[in-house]
Amino acid sequence: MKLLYFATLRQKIGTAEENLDPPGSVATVAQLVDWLKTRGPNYAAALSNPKLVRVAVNREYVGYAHGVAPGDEVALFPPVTGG
Amino acid sequence: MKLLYFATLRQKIGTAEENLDPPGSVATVAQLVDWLKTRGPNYAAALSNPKLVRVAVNREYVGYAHGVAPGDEVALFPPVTGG
Amino acid sequence: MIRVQREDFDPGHEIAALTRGRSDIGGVVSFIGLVREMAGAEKIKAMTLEHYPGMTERALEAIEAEAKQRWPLDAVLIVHRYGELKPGDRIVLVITASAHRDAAFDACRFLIDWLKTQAPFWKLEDTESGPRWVEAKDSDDQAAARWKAD
Amino acid sequence: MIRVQREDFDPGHEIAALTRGRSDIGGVVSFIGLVREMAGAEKIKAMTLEHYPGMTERALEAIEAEAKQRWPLDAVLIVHRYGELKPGDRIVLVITASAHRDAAFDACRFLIDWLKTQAPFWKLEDTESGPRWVEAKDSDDQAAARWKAD
Repeated sequence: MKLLYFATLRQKIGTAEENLDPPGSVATVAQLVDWLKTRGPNYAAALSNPKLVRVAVNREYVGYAHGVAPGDEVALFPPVTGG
Repeated sequence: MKLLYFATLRQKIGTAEENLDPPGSVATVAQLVDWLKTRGPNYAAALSNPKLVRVAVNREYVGYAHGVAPGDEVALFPPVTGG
Repeated sequence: MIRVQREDFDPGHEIAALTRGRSDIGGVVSFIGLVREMAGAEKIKAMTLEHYPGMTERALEAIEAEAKQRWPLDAVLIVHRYGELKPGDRIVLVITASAHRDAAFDACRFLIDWLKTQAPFWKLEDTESGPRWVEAKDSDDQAAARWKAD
Repeated sequence: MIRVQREDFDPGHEIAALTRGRSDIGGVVSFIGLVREMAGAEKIKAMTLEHYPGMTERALEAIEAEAKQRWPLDAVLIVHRYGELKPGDRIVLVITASAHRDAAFDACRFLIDWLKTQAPFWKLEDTESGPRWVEAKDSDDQAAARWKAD
């Protein structure tokens, strides 16, 4: 699974992109985020407030209940501030 | 008094501008319009429908109750269609 | 700022001139009105815009002043043409600039709505079946009226 | 049409390109967003716009499609920049063209409101007291939400 982080999340986690193999029990966005938080204090800090974490799976916005699969591109980022 | 006519009113009356001396009894826009209508069938036709006659005195929109005086510039025209 | 002119205008040039050297403007909204070829079911060949020189400028200035009083605007420009125009030609340009986009949008819309019902211009269309004065639209009166309820 | 680019754009050129040779367009509305020098009480020296290449284009195309479905539009253009910008620089351009000005105004405002809450861009301000990520504004969420009630 390809993980992408943007803006504050990228800075807090310390990388823009990584390839990870979450355990088979990770089937939804919510489970993925919970699993990521166990990977270190940087992840835990970046992902602590779900209000400040938006998720896109394969470049489409999704909610926390959305499924994730090994081949997916999953992006985590704060609320957007363009325009 | 300087009278100006625009658009359909100018075409119906047959002139764009004229200097007139209304009788002393003409003190308001309403009285002026009534007096103009007596000047000929072209005036009567142009001014017959008050909904289609807008008035400006000295380049400011006014209502029919507004006063008119000998030195005024009085313009009569249909509802505007710019923009 | 307002201008009433026979010549065409360059929207990009006007927008650039209004914002040049400014770093306090967050949003610029512009409206450009163009001559449409179809007037209802009829094709028009040309359009002549008559106006009331002297009063037109006063009316546009009054509308501009009203907008500046209602919204926090950094800059306003109204340019309105008169004379003969062809389908596709530019008629009117309204630009509003503000620190906040809602103010710029509201003011630009207010200006064009008011201009349509207040500025002394009259359109004579040269259609295939002859010349015809454009009639004022109820929808324009309604559009202008919505700003009075505020 | 949408474009995501590092380079500046020329609003006048884009408006002209969108309307050239067309005589069915009655009104063109454009919005230009600029970098403001003051971010609250702090002066900014520069701003860096980060985005999500690939998803940004998709999000803008989806927003454009939504606008075209809601309003009778003859043409739409969205241009959004990324990378480093200075105060006074152009960030975003939205142009809508329609036979009717109300449609052009509503669609333009909808596009910029949605873009602010949906397009994956993030602003990093370089202020006098150091770099700072811009936080999403409740007012932008509310502006976007007003289009949902329709």
